[in-house]
Amino acid sequence: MQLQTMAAEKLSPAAPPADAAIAIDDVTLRFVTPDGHMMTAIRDFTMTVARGEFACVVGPTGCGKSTTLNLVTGLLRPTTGNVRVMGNPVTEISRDIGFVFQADALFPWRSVIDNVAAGPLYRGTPKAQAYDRARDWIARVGLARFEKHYPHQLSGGMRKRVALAQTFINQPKILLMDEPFSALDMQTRTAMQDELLGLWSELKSSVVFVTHDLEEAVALADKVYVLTAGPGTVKSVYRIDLPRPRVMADIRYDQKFIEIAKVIWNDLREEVQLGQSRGLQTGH
Amino acid sequence: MQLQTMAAEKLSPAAPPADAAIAIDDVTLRFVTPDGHMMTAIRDFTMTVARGEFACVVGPTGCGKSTTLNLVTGLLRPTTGNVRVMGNPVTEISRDIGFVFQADALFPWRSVIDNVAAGPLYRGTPKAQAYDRARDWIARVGLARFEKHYPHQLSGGMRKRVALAQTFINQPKILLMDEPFSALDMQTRTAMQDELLGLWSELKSSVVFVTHDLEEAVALADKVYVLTAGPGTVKSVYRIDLPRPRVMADIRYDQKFIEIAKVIWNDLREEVQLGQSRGLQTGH
Amino acid sequence: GATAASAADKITIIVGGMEKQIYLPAVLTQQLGYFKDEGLDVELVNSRAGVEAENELLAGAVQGVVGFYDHTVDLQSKGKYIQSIVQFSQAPGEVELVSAKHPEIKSPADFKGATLGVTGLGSSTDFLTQYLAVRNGLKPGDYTLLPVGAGNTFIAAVKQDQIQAGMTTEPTIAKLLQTGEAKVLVDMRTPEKTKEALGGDYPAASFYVQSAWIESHKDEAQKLANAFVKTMKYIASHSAEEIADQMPKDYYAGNKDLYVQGLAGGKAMFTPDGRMPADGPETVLKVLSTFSKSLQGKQIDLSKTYTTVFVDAAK
Amino acid sequence: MTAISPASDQAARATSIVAAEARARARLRRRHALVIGLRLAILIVFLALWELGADYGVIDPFFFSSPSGIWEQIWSWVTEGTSQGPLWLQIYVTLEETFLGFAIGAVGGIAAGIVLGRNKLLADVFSIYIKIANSVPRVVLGSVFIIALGLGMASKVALAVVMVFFVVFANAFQGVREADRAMIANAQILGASPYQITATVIIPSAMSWILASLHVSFGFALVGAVVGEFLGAKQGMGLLISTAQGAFNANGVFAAMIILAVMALVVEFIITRFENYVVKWRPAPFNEQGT
Amino acid sequence: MTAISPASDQAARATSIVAAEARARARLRRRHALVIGLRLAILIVFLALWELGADYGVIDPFFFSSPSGIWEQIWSWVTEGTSQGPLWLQIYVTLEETFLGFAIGAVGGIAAGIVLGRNKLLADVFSIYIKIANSVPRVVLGSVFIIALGLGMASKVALAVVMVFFVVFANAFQGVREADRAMIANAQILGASPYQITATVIIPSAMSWILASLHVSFGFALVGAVVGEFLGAKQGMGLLISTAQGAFNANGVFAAMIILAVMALVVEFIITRFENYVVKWRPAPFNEQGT
Ligand SMILES: Nc1ncnc2c1ncn2[C@@H]1O[C@H](COP(=O)(O)OP(=O)(O)OP(=O)(O)O)[C@@H](O)[C@H]1O
Ligand SMILES: Nc1ncnc2c1ncn2[C@@H]1O[C@H](COP(=O)(O)OP(=O)(O)OP(=O)(O)O)[C@@H](O)[C@H]1O
Ligand SMILES: [Mg+2]
Ligand SMILES: [Mg+2]
Repeated sequence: MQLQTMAAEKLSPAAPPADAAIAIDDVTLRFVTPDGHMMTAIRDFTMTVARGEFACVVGPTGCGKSTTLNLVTGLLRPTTGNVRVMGNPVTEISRDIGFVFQADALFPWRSVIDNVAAGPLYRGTPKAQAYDRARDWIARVGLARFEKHYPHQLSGGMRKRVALAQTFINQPKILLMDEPFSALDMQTRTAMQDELLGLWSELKSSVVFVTHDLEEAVALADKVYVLTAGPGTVKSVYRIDLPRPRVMADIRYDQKFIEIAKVIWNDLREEVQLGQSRGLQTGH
Repeated sequence: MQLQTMAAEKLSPAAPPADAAIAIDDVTLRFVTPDGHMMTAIRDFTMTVARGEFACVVGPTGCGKSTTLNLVTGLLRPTTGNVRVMGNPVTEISRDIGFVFQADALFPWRSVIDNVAAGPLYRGTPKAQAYDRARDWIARVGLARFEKHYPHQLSGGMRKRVALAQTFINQPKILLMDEPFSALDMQTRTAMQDELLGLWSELKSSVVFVTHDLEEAVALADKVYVLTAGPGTVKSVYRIDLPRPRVMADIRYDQKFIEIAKVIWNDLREEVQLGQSRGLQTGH
Repeated sequence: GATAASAADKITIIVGGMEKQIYLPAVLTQQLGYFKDEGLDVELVNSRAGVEAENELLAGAVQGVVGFYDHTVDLQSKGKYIQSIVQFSQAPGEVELVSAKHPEIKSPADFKGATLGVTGLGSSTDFLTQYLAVRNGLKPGDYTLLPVGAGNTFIAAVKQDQIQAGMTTEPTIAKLLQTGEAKVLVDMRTPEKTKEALGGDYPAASFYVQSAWIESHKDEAQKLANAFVKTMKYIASHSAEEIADQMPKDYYAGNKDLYVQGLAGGKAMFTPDGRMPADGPETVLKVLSTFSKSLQGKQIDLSKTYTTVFVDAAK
Repeated sequence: MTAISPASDQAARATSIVAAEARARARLRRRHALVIGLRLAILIVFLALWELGADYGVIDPFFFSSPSGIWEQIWSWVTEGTSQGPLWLQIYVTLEETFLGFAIGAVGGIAAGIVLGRNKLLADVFSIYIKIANSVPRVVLGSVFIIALGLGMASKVALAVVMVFFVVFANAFQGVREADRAMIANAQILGASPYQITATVIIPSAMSWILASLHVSFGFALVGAVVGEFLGAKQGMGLLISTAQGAFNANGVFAAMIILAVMALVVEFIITRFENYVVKWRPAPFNEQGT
Repeated sequence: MTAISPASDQAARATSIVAAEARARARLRRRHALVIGLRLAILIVFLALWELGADYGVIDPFFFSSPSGIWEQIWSWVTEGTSQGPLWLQIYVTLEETFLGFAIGAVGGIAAGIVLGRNKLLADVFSIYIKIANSVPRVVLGSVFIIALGLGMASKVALAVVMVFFVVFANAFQGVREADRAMIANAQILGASPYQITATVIIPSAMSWILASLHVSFGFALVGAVVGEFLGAKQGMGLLISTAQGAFNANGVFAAMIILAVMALVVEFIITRFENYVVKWRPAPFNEQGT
């Protein structure tokens, strides 16, 4: 429906190839609502993330972005359709995945450093080494002074950064992030984006990144998925051809960037408006 | 330290006048850290919000914004200094205040409509009327289809909107909001901002609004407080003289707006960078 | 609590174990309808803990207790006056059993070094056991007493050799004899054998009330005595079999033969007319004062522990 | 850019969702059947081993009874009544004492837990006395109650109360203290009075704590009532057990216990029903969600 | 644009903060003194009323003893020993049984609670049997244990175990089920094995549940041990009570209960210490925060 600029190539959805890192194939997921009916959260959903690819997902609130990530982790099972990770059907919660939850999921009884060291310790890294790496990551997210604090003694943005360090330290091959930077101020956010891109290019991970900030999506991604208002399905997919490496502080002023953002923005706005008008109706 | 444009008049802090809606006078607040030391969260903090004034607070993450709001509600007590609301010292948690928490504080055992109706019911509004008003507010935040859902059945952004409706329905004379729109997509956010401005001008409330989005702050506020990196104190205060009523969808393209935002942005950036370099140091 | 709640028409009597053969006259009277015949409305309450029964009686919540006579003596030493008005038995009905694993114990004189089972410390079995030992020339400390309760726990203690000998009543006696796990060492189920063992009659199961109650309820006391005496006569004139037939089936639970057999062996302990045997109270005092700390140095007036007035007047 | 699927495809999709959901329901039914099956299997194996053990002398039925003996006993009680009167009367008497004791103990425990949980000073001052009271052996208390309250229903009820009270109190107290502080603050700011906070935030938060304690404490109330009957009674299951014990009737003892267990299960079922009703807002664990 | 305050002002400010913090500490000390004072006041008033009641015949000391009588009894036990030997030996015997029973019951309850809480199928199948077991009157179990385990320590320990087990189980089970599902999911994704999840997420989450049950169940273990001694023993506080009861010695009964209460309080103190250590990560309620 949108014109396709060279930089933001609009793709047509196709059955996912077998070797994709993440392949969601024609998935529908329904929840039981409080009045006993079924509610479709996502519908006929198809999405592919190749190995080493950075995919961003944008869409109106409540359209099923978090649900999609939960499908990939195995926390939710599709009603119909298949989800594959690294070619294997998702049957249980995978250890190869890194997942930054939308809400807080830190362990309140562990201090910051114990929270961050949890992953390596679970995976059998020797204690001293795990704590060294944890200390390193805590410094990278700018919390060196707060190593010994417990989560409730941190501010919202600090907690989010602990969660980021906790996930990044595991160097996951597949990284799912649900609005990870929304509680951060612009400057800290940019620093975190740089960390993320650094980690990504170093590990050649596959990333799915959910955000409401379209500019962030365009700045980071190889591919942007625009979802329709709930029940969510893929409205359009854009390939972002901005050159890498990208420097977050500067890319926003890139002419090509502005152009791409505008195209996707128009596409998205249409959808958001639709979602809103629907939200105002009563009934399902 | 910044040049002052006409639109963004930089004010010098002064002892708060007696009739201010909110007056924080030279407050210091210290927490006990896990290793038994004291940590200063905010220091020598002075802030005044006149009746009917809309104040925004921006600052690097962890600088004490939420702490400041907690002082106003009475959830935290200052170590030294005074906090007054409507001229009276804060001794207990006030009922005249509306507070949108940074994290979720919905009642998980109540459906959306029961959550939103909670305030009026607590305040003795007859049941039918309370529910009518709740239904109205739920529709205004675009959740009419989800009245009967429980919080865990909603997406992050939906939950935040329930919290907004829950607070707005009480028509508070003093409204404190801690990053209320950060989980919303741009379009929904704009709609919510309009709702907020409508309510504010209708009730002549006094508002303190914490955000990481400087543009949002400038677009909404009469006055923007820029805080220093923790221990937080007021770095500068700007008066925003953009004409009212403001239409959120358009104001971002206003030339004056862009100019003001740039000035404050430079001021803020300096502080954020300082905060980051400090965060990297260990020790207090 | 401590109010004298003597409802005019309703009389509550606590029985220290309704299914026990030594207290059989209580339930039998009820079963035979003798209370009703006297125009009494009697309610029997079960309480296996003797102390509970006495406390209730003293607190005035019940009018009478069916229990061991020796409590009247013991309580007098504590300044509480209760009296036996009908005496059911003139022998304790207890038997000192010796485990089949210990044939070397042939008389209480061989108790040296043994652990002896009693139902509880300070209970009648405690005093009787010690008395038997001392009468046979032992000193306290030569043997150990172990409270094992009655019934199953007693049998288990014998089986597990935790006690080498012990004192208990029917139907525990019958059960252990039947399985051959124990033999009778000292039999105190008949007046003759009791005299032999203790040197006199040993009045045990009795019906007693507060002395003060008698004063104000002579009429009721007399009617109760009438009913019980009738029952004692019934027991004396009927066979164990016939008596057993009157009892609720639950009391012999599937093994009536055993019940009858026990009753036949123990029937002789019951007094024929509910009267206190003449030398009985002395024997009891003798046994108690040897061992019970609370009796030491106290003057007991035995005439205030029982009365035969009502039994004598019973028709 | 979604491929607009032709109508027939749409229909096929709807069918496949219906089929998937039917499969999920069938899975649930199968699981339910499995649970029931396993429960029965365990019961049967247990009873069979017991019966065989009794038959072959491994277990002495004189002490430990046997399933067939128990069954005969129950049957005879049902058809012929017990020595104390009809069986249902015994059950009724014990149930009445238990329910009263349970209700008083639970309400008292919840009330005390909430009051002390909400008021730190009261908690600091009084909790030590509650702890002392909890260390008093119930059997001794039983005698004290009988002296103070007589041999009627009151003393059994009191015994059931003290069995229930402490468990419920401990949980209600801790449940109140665990209530989320942000949620309490929110209610306060929304305008709730202390009483409203207790009713609409504290109690719902503490509900799963309270319910957990109710589950275990109904059994305790039953035990309290039975022990009370043991110490002295005219009627009731406790007296039935006591008589059976005195008469060496192991069948009777175990039969009475089985009847008590059935009573407990019936009430347990009711509590569970209530629980499901009260906590229907709860999220299912991940993976049990969706269909 | 903060006003740069001159050095002297800075110093004044620092002093005022120190002063404010000193005031806060003083407030805490005063509160502590208040609590202790109130506790003592209650104790004294209670004892005084009891003593006066006994003196003036409102309370019959034959049944309910009196503080002075209790004190004399304890003193005579301490100086002259009890009829069963020195007092400390009775305490030691009962404490040993109680601790063993408490430890076994608590560990068993926690283990069973965790296993069943983590495994829905096992829970569905077995929880019904646990409920049945919980309805068995402990006094009856007492005789069964004596028959099965003899009159030694084992039967008392077993009785203490069954008093403790169900309370701890019920709470551990529910505590496990209440563990935050997002946190479990997070641990799983971070690479935790099921065992690690149990050790690092489930148990810490359930800790306040388990601790709440331990508080109440130590008292129960004590009760179990004492009841066991009641049914048959050579030594122990239960025997002391039972002997005193048999001799109509109310002073002895109450004195023994006071000793039991002191034992319970000492252990309670230790559990509270442990609790404070374990849950030191917990946020203080709002308003008790900061200084
Ligand atoms: N357990 C549940 N039961 C019923 N409906 C649910 C449940 N969980 C999610 N939903 C519904 O599924 C839809 C998608 O939710 P999801 O959390 O995926 O949205 P989202 O795209 O992440 O939104 P946001 O941007 O606000 O986080 C929503 O309409 C929500 O109400
Ligand atoms: N209970 C506590 N104990 C110790 N320190 C605390 C406690 N609560 C907050 N702090 C500290 O106070 C400082 C200010 O926290 P606050 O939550 O006010 O920050 P914020 O400005 O709201 O940050 P954000 O933008 O990330 O929400 C932080 O450094 C935090 O670590
Ligand atoms: Mg989401
Ligand atoms: Mg904050």
